[in-house]
Amino acid sequence: MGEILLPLLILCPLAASMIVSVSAGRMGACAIGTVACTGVGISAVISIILSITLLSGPPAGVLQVTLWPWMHIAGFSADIAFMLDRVSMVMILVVTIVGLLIHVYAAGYMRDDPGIARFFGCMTLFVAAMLVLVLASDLLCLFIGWEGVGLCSYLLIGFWYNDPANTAAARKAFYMTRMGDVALLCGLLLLATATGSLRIGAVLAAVTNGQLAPSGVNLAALFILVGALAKSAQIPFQTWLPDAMAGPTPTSALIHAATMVTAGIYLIARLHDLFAMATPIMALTAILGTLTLLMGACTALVQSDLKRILAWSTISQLGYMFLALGCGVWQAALFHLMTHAFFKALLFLTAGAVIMRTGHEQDIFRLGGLRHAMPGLSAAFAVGASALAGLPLVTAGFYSKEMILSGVWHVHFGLTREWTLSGHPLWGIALLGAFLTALYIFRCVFIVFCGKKQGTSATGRTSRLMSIPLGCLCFLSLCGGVIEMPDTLPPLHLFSTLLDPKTPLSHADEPIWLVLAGALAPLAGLGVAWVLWGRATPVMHEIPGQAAIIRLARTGWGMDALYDRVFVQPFRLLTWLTHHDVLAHAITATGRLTQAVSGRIFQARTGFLDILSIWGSRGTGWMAYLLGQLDNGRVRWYAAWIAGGLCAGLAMAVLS
Amino acid sequence: MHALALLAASVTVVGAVMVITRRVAVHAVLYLVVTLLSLAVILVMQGASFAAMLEVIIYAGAIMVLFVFVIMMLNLGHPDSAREKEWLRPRAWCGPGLLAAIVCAELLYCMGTFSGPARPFAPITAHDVGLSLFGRYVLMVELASFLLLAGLVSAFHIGRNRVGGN
Amino acid sequence: MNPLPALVLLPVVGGGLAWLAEHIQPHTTTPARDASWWVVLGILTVETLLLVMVTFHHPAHAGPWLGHFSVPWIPAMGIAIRLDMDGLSLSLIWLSLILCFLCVFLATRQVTVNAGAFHFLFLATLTGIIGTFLATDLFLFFFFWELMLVPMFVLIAAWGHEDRQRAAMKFFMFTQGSGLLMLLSILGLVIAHYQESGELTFDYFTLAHTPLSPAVSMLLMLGFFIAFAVKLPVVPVHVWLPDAHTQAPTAASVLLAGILLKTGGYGMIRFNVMLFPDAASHFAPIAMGLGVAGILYGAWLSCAQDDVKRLIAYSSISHMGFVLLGIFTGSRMGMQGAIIQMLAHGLSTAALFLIAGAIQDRLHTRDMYRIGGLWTAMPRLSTAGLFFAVASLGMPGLGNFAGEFLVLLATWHVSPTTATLTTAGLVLSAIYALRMVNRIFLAASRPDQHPIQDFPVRQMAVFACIMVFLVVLGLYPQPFMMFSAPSPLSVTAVTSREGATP
Amino acid sequence: MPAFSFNDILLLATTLFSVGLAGVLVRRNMVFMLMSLDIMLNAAALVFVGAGARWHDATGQVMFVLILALAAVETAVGLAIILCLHAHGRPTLDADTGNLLRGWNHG
Repeated sequence: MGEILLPLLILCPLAASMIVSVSAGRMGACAIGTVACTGVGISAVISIILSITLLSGPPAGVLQVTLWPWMHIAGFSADIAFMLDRVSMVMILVVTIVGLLIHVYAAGYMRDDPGIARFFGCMTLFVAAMLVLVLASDLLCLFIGWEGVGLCSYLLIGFWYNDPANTAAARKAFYMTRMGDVALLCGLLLLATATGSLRIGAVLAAVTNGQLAPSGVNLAALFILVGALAKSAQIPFQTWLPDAMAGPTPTSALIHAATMVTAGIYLIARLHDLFAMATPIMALTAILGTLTLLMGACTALVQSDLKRILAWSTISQLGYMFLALGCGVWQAALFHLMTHAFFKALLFLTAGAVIMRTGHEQDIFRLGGLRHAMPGLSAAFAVGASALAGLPLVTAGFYSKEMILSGVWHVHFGLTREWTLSGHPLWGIALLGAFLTALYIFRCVFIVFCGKKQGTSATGRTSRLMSIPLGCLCFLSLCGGVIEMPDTLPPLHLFSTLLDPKTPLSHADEPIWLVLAGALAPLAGLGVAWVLWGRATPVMHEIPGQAAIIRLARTGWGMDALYDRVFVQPFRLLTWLTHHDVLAHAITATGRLTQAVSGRIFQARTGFLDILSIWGSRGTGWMAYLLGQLDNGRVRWYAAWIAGGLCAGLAMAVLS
Repeated sequence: MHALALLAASVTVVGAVMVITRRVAVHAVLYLVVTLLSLAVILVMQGASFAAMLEVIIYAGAIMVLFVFVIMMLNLGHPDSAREKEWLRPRAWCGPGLLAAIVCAELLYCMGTFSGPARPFAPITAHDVGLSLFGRYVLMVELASFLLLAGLVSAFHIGRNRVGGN
Repeated sequence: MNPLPALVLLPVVGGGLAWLAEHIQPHTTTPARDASWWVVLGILTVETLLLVMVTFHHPAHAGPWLGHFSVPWIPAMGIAIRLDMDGLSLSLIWLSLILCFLCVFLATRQVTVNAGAFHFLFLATLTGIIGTFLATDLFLFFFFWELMLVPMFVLIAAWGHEDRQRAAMKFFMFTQGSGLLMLLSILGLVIAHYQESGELTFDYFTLAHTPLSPAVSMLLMLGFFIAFAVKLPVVPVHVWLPDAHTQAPTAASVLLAGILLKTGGYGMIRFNVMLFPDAASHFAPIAMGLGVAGILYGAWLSCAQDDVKRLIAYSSISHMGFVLLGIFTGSRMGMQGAIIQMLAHGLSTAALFLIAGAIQDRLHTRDMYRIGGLWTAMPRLSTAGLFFAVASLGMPGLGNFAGEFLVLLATWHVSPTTATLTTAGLVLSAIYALRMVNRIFLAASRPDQHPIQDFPVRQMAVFACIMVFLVVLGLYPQPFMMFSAPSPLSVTAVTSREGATP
Repeated sequence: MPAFSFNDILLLATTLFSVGLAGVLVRRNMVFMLMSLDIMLNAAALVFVGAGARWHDATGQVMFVLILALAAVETAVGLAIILCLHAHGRPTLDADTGNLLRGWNHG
């Protein structure tokens, strides 16, 4: 059954996408939404069935489906093949269920947009591509999904293409991820050359068998890491994600928060055996993740655009996941990925609803006191915020973040024999990040929902279609985390056991203050936020003073400008300079030169000929005049000349 | 040397001289006929009776009649003979006469004498000529026929133009 | 009955018929009475049926060669009309026919001036192309090589756009000049063979066994290489291509980009690599360098163009760089990749040219700054444009990626650095493709735009067929790879073995 | 025994030829010029016949026949031209006025 269901899982959203795209303009908004939701919904059902089947099987059971050979050639083979193991099971559940909820929400959100067919065509196509990505058992097959989600992301960011800023953002996103894709492709080429196949199992087996030199492993891991960094908007590729918020909010929720940007985390988790062999790259991953989480949190703290705050928070949370991956606790990364998908989707969707009801106002300082106008939304946002902040015990975010923190505490990177890197400073920064996370998200909550009522007034009601998904996501954000608990609490390790039954994560020796610190940091953040923004007379009304550092931070630490200066402008200049084909010009110039030279030669020659011909013609003229005198046209004279000629000829004959 | 032959030769030369000195065209034609007939006599004496017959029939008969016809059509009259007289002043004779004389003298000078045994005289009959004409020289006959055809066509063409011109 | 000569002759005969039909019944405004167009369509259909017959009913015993035809032409010189078909030629002929159908359905009807002559020249070019793909007599090959040049020259010069004369002249001079070099090489090879064996022949298979000294074989190979490099085109001699593609009428652009460039790749596979394997392997580093240069240079310039057709033309140069790279990696994988790339590029670029042509027909401009926001006005055309632009940037799952990946993989085997450098071309390709998409389709629509007509459903169906082809080529290239392998690898194997033994 | 020896024939023929030549050169009337030409042709024919008799060969007379044909054609065409010119406004038949052969600077 799995052999049929697995392709069907991908096929359903794909078919929905095809139907929606082909019937553009013939179906009503409602019908389009229904088709799209049905497609994704069937996928969700199938993924649940498949998960149950998988879980009821043996612990290490894997469902493999090879559809058809893709490229089989001497030295390399790839298949269109899918595999469902427990890692991908988690992912398909997240993708399809969160995807379904967001689709339902979007059916309400986008109801009045004229481009709804295009929107749902891309969204369902995205789900299909994402499913290809997570289910692929072949890295090349994964690459299809990898690029496919990038394309859908491009199309959806630029969805409202009438604003040039949106299409520019779309292009920026695609270019930056494309660079990562190319790096990933290089990694794939390297692995394919070394192992002759890109089947994940085969590659990992070859790597663990030592078929690849350590430098090769490091290089491959580095390439793949670059690809993952670009996809997940980590330093140094983080600049595209905030701009990507130009797309419709459901897009931001599904693609730029819940699923696509986590593809990088998924990929590294998938290849964790490979990364485990490449210690320096692991350390690099962890450091970059730490930097990103800190930077994301700091930047989010000073943003004033609601969706941008969420975008930077996404970057920051992805940084947590990279940190976890770098520390080798990939289960924790996946766990956080899952809970993050829940609460970030919730946050985005709620934000979208808020923005929609306040007349597309995204500046948090122009919103305010919305608590009374929309209590439901306020509650949902608060739930999401607490989950993001990781308020202890009651939210899913707490458990996943705790899992990461405890994993980071225990890690040691043996970079060289002498020099090892301990995880403790990383843990410290991550804890600081947790504090900042609570601070910035509750800043947002307090400014938007509490406080004085600002000029913008909320209108209308949130439709049923939009509120039901919010409710579901609230539930998941709160309770989605209790399947895995720190050892200090009741040691429940459902999630990590699920992923890796052989070596469940267990840190029985971890000190209790570790958990406590993890629990207190968000609370502290909440407290500070309340002090600063939450009271009736807030300490800070606005971002104070516009200090240079804050201005810098608001623009994402000037990275955009830097890239613009360093890469974009020189590129533009160079392309402008070489706008006309230089080689063509060179060849044309050669041609011109030849022409000029030959022209000169021609002139010289004609000059010479002129002189010759002038003299020649003069001489000829005289001769002609003379001859013309003979040639007077009189027959008798001709006869006389003949006779004279005869006379002379005979005379010569006679006299000789 | 036969007296008759001498007579014929002198008639020929005198006739020719008369031809080129007449003012009236018809007179010149008549003299030309006389010249041709006497030439025919010489040809007979040379044993070429066939050639002589052709000379009489075609030349003196056909071609001269053609001349007469044309002269009749030209409708020449007194002014023409007066003009001829004007053209035939002695001064006009000097150069051409001198030139012709020189040519004649040179030809005679380089003629030399053909000694050697002369064949016994035997007339060449039409039979011999015919054999030769349609044997070795058949191609030449064809060429001559082409020539005649070309003459026919061109004469016709020129004549037709004349009609059109009228 | 042997179908091969019929395959070659049918288009040109049919072209003559089309011309006649035009004379008998001149072009009228009602499309149903467009006699010459119907004749062309009929001829192409018959040709397709023939090809189907060849594809599925070839004699089983013939081995890798699907068909053979041989009739002496000039026996004194050893020249014969030898036509052979293997998988490579077959697949390229299929590509040609598909593209011709595309042109006939989408582009040639727009030609109203002297349509009969246009159709005749169009089909004459097709004859040249098919002949080039089939000829295994070097003289005949040269004959067809030149044959496809002349009608194309006339097509550009007579039906092209504003600067057509110059472009046509450039095209003609470059290809003609290089063709003469090839003729020299052919003669050199024949003479070398004659001196060796005393037999004067132009037969490809016989000449393949000619033992040559390395220097001579390198020289001869270079002659061939330059001719094919101009056609492909390889970077320093690509100058004719942007002009020709830009100025040519749509149908001619499609033929040029879709098939004419492929004759260069075909020639490189068939003649450079297989006739002179040793010289080719010595030459490979330079050729690969040229390939990489082409990829980067073409993509780079493509990023800088404002003219849509010019942009596509430069992207062709970039894609053809992959073909060159793949052919000279010296492995079967690279060659397969090059072939897949040729097929996919033929489809995607041809479709892009058709779309550009359609836009020009409607808006009378090719300047991207004056086109914009077509998505609102023409969603179908824009969807098609987006699809093919994405295909040309190498989206996995579409044909171009399969080719590029195989080429890159084969290159990585030879030199990882080169391959890494090459992948930069993929980033550039994303830039130019999306730049085009953004400017033309996704930009804000211009206020002064008058309403324009979208593609009708029928034309869209034709495009959908091409999309399906591309997807199939991208997701299931395996049958094409099995099928389109150039078969006389045995011949090269024999030559190289013989070359090794003495 | 022939009445004339070959030398005599040549003498006669030369004389006739010279007379004909003088006629061609002197006369301006084209009819007379044609007649003079006929005289010259006859002189040449006479030489052929004489030579034929001298060496007893029929070829001489063959040549005579050919010259006859030539003369006929020449006369016919010449007379046609004369008639044509006469009809076209050159009633004097002056050979010197007909300088069409000159070609250039004629008009």
